[in-house]
Amino acid sequence: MRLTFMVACVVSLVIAFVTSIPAVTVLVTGMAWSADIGSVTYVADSFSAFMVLVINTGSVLAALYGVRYLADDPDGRSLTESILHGTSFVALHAAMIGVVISSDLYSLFYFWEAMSISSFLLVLFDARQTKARTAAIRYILQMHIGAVGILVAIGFVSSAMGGVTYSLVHDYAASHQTWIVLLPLAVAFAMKAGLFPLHSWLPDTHAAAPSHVSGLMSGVMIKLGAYGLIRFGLLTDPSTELGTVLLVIGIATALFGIVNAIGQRDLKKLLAYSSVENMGLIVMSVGMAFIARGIDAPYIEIAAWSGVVLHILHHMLIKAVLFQSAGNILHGTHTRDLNNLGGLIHTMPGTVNLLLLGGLGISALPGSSGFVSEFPMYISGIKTMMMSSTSISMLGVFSVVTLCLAGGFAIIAFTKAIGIGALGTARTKAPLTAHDPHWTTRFPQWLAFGGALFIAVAPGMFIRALSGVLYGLSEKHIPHDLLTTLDTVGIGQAVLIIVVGIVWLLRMLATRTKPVAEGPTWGCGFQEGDARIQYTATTYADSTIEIMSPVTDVSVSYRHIDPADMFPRTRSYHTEEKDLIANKVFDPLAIGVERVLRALAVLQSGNMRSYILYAFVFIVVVVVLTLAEVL
Amino acid sequence: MIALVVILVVALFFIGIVNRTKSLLGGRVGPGLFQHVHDVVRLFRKGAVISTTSSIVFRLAPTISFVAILMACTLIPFGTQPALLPFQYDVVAFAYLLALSRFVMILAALDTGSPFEGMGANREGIYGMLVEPAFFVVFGSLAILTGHTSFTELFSTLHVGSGGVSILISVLAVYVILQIAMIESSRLPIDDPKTHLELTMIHEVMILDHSGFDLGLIMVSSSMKFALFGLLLANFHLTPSAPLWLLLIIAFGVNIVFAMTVGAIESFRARNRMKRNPQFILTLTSVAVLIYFSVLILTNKLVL
Amino acid sequence: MITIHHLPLAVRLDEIPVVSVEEAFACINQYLRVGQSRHVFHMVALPHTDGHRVITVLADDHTHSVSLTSCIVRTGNPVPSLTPSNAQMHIFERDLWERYGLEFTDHPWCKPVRFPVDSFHRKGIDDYPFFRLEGGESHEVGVGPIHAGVIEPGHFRFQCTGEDVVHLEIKLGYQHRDVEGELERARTLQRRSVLAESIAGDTTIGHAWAHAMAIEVLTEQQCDPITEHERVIALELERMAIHVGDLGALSLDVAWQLGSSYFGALRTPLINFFQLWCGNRFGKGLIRPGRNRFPLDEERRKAMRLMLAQFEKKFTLLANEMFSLPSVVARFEGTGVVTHDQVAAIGAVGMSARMSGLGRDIRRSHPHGSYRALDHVSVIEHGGDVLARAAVRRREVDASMRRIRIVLNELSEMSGSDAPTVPSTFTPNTLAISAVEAWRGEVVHVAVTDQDGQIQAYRIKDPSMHNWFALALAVRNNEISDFPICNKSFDLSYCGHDL
Amino acid sequence: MNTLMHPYVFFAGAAIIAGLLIIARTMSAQILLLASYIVLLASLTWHEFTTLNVIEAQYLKADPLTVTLLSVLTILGAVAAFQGVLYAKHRGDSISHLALHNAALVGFLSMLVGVYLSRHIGLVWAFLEASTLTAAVLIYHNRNRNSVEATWKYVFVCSIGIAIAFAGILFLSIAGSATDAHDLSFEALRAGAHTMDPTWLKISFLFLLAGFSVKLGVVPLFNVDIDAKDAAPSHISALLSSVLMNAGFSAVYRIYSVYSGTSIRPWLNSVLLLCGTLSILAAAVYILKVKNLKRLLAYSSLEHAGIVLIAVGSGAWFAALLHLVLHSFAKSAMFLQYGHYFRLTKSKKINAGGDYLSAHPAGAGVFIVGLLALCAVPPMGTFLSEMLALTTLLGTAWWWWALIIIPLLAVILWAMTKRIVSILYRPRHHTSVNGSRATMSMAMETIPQYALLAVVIWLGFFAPPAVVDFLHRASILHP
Repeated sequence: MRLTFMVACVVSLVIAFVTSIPAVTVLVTGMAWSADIGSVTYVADSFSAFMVLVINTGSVLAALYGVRYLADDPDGRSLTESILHGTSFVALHAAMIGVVISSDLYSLFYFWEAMSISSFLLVLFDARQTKARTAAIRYILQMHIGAVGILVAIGFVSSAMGGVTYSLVHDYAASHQTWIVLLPLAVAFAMKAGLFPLHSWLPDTHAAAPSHVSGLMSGVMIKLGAYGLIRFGLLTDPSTELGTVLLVIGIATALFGIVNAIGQRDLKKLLAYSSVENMGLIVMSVGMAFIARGIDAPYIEIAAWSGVVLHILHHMLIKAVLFQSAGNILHGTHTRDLNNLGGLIHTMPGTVNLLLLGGLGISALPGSSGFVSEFPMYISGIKTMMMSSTSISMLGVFSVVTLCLAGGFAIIAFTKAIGIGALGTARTKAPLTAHDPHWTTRFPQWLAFGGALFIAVAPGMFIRALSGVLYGLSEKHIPHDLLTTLDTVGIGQAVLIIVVGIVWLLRMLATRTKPVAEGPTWGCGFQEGDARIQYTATTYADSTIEIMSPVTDVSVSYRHIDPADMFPRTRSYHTEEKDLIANKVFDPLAIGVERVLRALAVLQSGNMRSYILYAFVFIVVVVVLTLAEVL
Repeated sequence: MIALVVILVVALFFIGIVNRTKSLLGGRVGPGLFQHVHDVVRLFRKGAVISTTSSIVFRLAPTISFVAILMACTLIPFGTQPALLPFQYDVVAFAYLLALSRFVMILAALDTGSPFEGMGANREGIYGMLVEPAFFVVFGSLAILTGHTSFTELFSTLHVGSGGVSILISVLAVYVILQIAMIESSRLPIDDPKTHLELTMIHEVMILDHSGFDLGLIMVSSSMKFALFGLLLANFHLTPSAPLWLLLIIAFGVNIVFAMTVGAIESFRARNRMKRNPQFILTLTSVAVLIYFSVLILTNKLVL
Repeated sequence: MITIHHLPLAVRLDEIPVVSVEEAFACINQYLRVGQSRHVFHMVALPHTDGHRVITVLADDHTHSVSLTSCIVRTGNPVPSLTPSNAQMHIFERDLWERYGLEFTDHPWCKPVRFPVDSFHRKGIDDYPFFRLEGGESHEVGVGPIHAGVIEPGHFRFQCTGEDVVHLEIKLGYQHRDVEGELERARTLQRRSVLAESIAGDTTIGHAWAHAMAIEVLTEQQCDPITEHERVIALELERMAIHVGDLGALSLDVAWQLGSSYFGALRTPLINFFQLWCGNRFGKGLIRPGRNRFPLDEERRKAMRLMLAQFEKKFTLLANEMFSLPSVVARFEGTGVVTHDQVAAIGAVGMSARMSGLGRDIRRSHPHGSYRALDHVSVIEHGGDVLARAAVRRREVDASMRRIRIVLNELSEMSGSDAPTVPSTFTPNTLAISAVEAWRGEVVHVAVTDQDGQIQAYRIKDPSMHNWFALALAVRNNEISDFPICNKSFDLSYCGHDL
Repeated sequence: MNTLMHPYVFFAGAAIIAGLLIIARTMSAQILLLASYIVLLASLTWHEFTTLNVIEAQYLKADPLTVTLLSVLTILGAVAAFQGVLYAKHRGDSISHLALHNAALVGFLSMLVGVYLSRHIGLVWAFLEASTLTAAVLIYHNRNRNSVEATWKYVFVCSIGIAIAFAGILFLSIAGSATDAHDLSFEALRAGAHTMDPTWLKISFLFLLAGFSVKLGVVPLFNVDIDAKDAAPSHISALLSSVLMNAGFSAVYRIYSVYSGTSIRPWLNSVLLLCGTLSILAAAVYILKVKNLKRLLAYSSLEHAGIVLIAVGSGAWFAALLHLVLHSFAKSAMFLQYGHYFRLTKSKKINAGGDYLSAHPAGAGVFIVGLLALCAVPPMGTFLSEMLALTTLLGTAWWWWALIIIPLLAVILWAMTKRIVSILYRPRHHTSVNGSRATMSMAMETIPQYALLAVVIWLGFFAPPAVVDFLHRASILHP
């Protein structure tokens, strides 16, 4: 297993190396790369090049982590499985690059499907568990349905224009109603990006996938949904209306995602919902940029694009850290259920440290890359609030309120993930016997965190380096004061980190001579305290879920104590978090469809007379339909 | 720089004034004005008792929290005197620094594995989250009103009396910021530090296990947080034309009034029921939205 | 079953019928089935040749009577429990189980009252078998035995789902002063009286009076009317002081600082009057069997009238403020509701019953001393929530004030006579029961003498014995942050439980 | 060689080989004979490739379509023959049993060759009828109750189908009788079709379609085809799903191309779309409740036949042909792998399987790749053909049919993936007796299956332009 994946890792590195060189060249020179392979033309403009770098970084991090992660894999795997996993990994990496360098819908569709199918095969890794199997199959089904959008677009564009290159798409959108082509495409991209209400595959799939794959999917793959929205949004001359739609969807996604993240007790699902949130923020910012373009507000547009670009980078790195930490925890404790964890910081300090740093980052707190990536979003939001049109201004208010609410919710979600999962005392035996994995497992995590830290203290530098990308997106140059503001923020973050260090040293000096006693946590003098006297993942989320009950779906199985029941017998309390949309919309829909189709199955009687009858029925039906001029 | 000094000075006596006001209204003399400072000094000298359950998070949190508040202090200007570290949109950084302090304190609370501290942490997280929209809408509205987006620029043009129209807005803004300060500092009507019951508190219960130097740091942080908001409020009243000594008097005056208001509020009303707190905080947001619409009308952006 | 129509009573042990366990239990069940006017007064077990003689004392509020029955429970011979049909029996049966090892076959809640589970080894004090929610998704909150306030030790275990309490279980018994044992062992009236006064610090008068009555009835002494009147004043004054103090404590718990300060201040003149009367602020040393040690002379009566006048003005003002302040009423209203049915089922007594429409009041149902002539009207509220409990307190303060004034007026027209001398030997083989409606509810003292006329068993029932369970019910399905005000609104006694 | 390899020579050779097969009583003779037949088949294919569009016998002529289908037939025939021998070996069948089987196989394949080559509608009809009879022998091969019933039904329904088709031919001749076109050869019909009465043409097409649907395996007479594939040995099922289906397609497609020269072309298209959609619907309906792996594969054939018809109906002829060819390879590989599955689990039931990845790693790979091919996802060639079909459909006036078809395809994808994945991954019950593991020889036997699947990938994406061009020519029957 390990050897096979090492080969995959090397191949992935080679792909990364080979593709990064032209990508960097594109970014530096600003000249688009283009090549004809077979009869198909591939083009990488600066945005594609940026995405290529994101994909390469994410894939390499995942591959490096995967090598070690799979070495600890407890299950025996057959060669087929190993080869399948390795091949799929490389295929996913290649397909993602293919998606961003495609310049016509056919190849886009091809790579898009290849991306879906290879990620599906990767998710299948743990398919011996029924849950993972179900999740994987749901995933491929939803991806397949989503991809139909591209197919539809191909059908319309190719029949009308005789070809499907992006420039023809542009022409088609210009000469027809834009939404005819944009809507189906948007469905496909939104499905992949996990935008509300098409997000329901995401949490289950991320939870089911092996951790290096979850990190890759969450950090990179779903970003390609956003890539598609941006690419085709720009192709079709974005309007304020399109921007508003994206903004609203982004807001809904961000809030829905993070609220549901709080409700999860599966660590990886929590992280997955947080990815939904972050995709929401990215798309919201994209919407903001389109709006800004529509009302010709270059400053806002650039700020919004900066937010998008930085957030994509930040999220890719931090989610890798977090998912890989979750993977370490899963391998260490064999559970993802936060209710079974706790106290990990004593047994797995190396992993928990990373989880902590990742948590700070993903909650967008000062001192982390998340803060600098949300900062331009705030800039665009507040600046939009200051626009003259009332409706535009209100959109600004919405986006700012979303950002701050999402930030607040993220704090709850990640204090839950870390505080309940890693701190306190162990709730079951599992965390007590856990130990940190080999340091090489944490190497890619530190690498990713290092990158994130670099973004945190030097966002201005990144934006300068990516000015080509921003120019490519907006066709405008970066305003100088935006750069200065970002520089200041970066310096401020550095100062913050340094001051924390200084104060910590001072504190150590001040308390060096002071006596320190150790004792149990204050429990009001009760001597038999145990781990039950701790907030659990479920109860920690309870208040938030109660406030946010319209958008969450947590079913409680618990028999209430009757008021007249003075001496209740011991009973159990269980909750199950479901996805509102999956549970209330998609599942009933799917069940309905299945029921209808199953009802039709009565026609298979096994009776030969009826078989023959069908031939005549068919003929009669066609005749009738012909006479009715339906056919 | 002057702002930082003012904040530190205000932090010295703020809690004292609040407590003194409460004692006087309650018909008692109460502790001395600087009892708080004595307490902190005493704590700084003491050793500590640390829970065996806790980890580095628990020890590090007060430091990070303190530094976050300190950094937030560097963003606040003093009238026309710029802040130590002014930049565009530092409003965002301000709110997020408070959030950082909250985040680490919540983690420290959860690190102890105590039910009380988990309870406090949970409440702190939710109320902190709910209060943020109000803050941003208010400052966004002020940004619309003045056209500036950093505290320094904003307060250099905005103060009560800068044009008759903005008085109403300033008053509303002062009200909202006052309430935000109360919520951020876990005071009435959200929480009451005096109750001393583990089950009903928020901030106080989160720090149950902290002792010695760290507890001192936390107390300093919470005083500074008050002073921080005090100076924000004072900035509404600092006319640029006045000389520095007058400005200082105004600033301290505002803070004293602020402290006395806190004391009075805490004397004359009871705490909210815990479940009603979210509603209460959302009311605050609606006031903030009211400010926003008033600003839109005032700036002729919204024509009714 | 023997029925007696007035309290305090003394009955020869052999007059109490001894029937079989089944018969006795059937009899009790039938008695209690009549309705809410009947409840259990006490359940006492006396050592018997081959086990224990369990004497059950039942009370009927309508007929003002008390009924007794007894049965022999053999050691190591489990008997059926009354608790499944009458929840109010649970605490008495648990008490018997814990003290004497009597076993009950179907007691649903057979847990210790005061001691560790393994009460013979007594190693871990905190190994109480709490009700718990399984599944690992809810959490528990344990408060106590050491509390943030300066109060007595007791442990509260909450089963919580977030902020909501699903169930509260209370574990008391961190003190074990063994007051009952001391009372049995005491050989002088003086020592007994002092011990009785310190059964519960906030119910000095109530317990002292109940004790005095028990001794009086055992020695067949009668107090003179002045003494009885003065005792009424002392009891009502104690009631007022505690109620005012609790209103202040309630204010503090909802963080209404004015109420907390001024109710606290208002309590002072009340307890200071005790200082003036008997030299300490808690009314200790005042009541002795057969007499009061400190007379309420004309001078003190005047001082009292003056004090009450001043108190009334301020109290009315502050109480009106309290019950009209929206933020306070909002906290009180609907918090910690215990319904009428629940109160009746658990046999709550005193103000904990009256706040939910159950008019259980010894002063009316089994009047003692001067109350027999006073035609008492109970204060009854119906809400069952914290607001109702606060309102009961407020109205009882007013009612007590009126009562004291009436009694004061009557006192000034009475002339005293010499106090009787109480002998130190008692009627042999007798069971004496006395009950006093102290501020918290009925205080019941049961004294049993042996053939030598010495006290063989002394059993005390503080109202908290019944009422702690009401607190547990009040908190059910409430917010955990409302627990402190629920607790304070009942203000139950820890040491009264842990005798 | 060319002159030698006249179709007559082929048929004669086939007849001789079949005869020898029946009498040959040694294994090596059987294998030798089968090999020689395959050589014969291959040389015929080569011959026809070199003499395209030359009328050889009166009504036999090879066009690119014929050659394409012949190539497929040669490859799959070779694999099936090889597999048939192995099959008999594993079952321990007697040599006479095998001999009958091999002779029937040769006959069956030869009849299909006839179908591909025929230029006369009556001759097509006759060859198809003949293929039914030979196929019956093959289906009956297992000689159990199930196969008896299936064979009997197959013969009966095929006869009915053939009768219906015959009615269609009669209607056509009625339509033609009013004109000069008395000859029912395709060339003559194409020349005269536009003068015929459209109503009669429509009726005759309907009857022909309904009649041949039993071979193509589409609505309305697909049921019996499913039963037959279920009952037949797996390599025969593979042939039924591929070359026989191709024969049905060849017949229908040639008729379609004749009729599409007339004014009823839109009507023809819509009927094919309807037929295809109904087939996919039927596949979706049954695949949802199917518990039998073999039937699952059979229903998948129904779906793919539907897609082919839809491609034809929407004008994506190249896609139709490509899909047909690719499906033949993919489905054959799957059916052959099913043979392994059955050997390991002794059951057709999907529930009987599980953890196939460990039990038979090489076979699991076939299932995975085959599944991908049947689900038409990259990098499989089927992806390309299906995409072409659907995008073409989306470009026609009937684009909204896609909105019906696509969800149905998704349902099928879901159901198939779920079942195959559960076979691959679901842990087996420890109590199950079917815990046997694949042997090395079974792993070796997967090589031809992989080869077939490799063709699917190769044809889809790396096919040399010449091949693509040839396929293009094959798909366009009338210039």
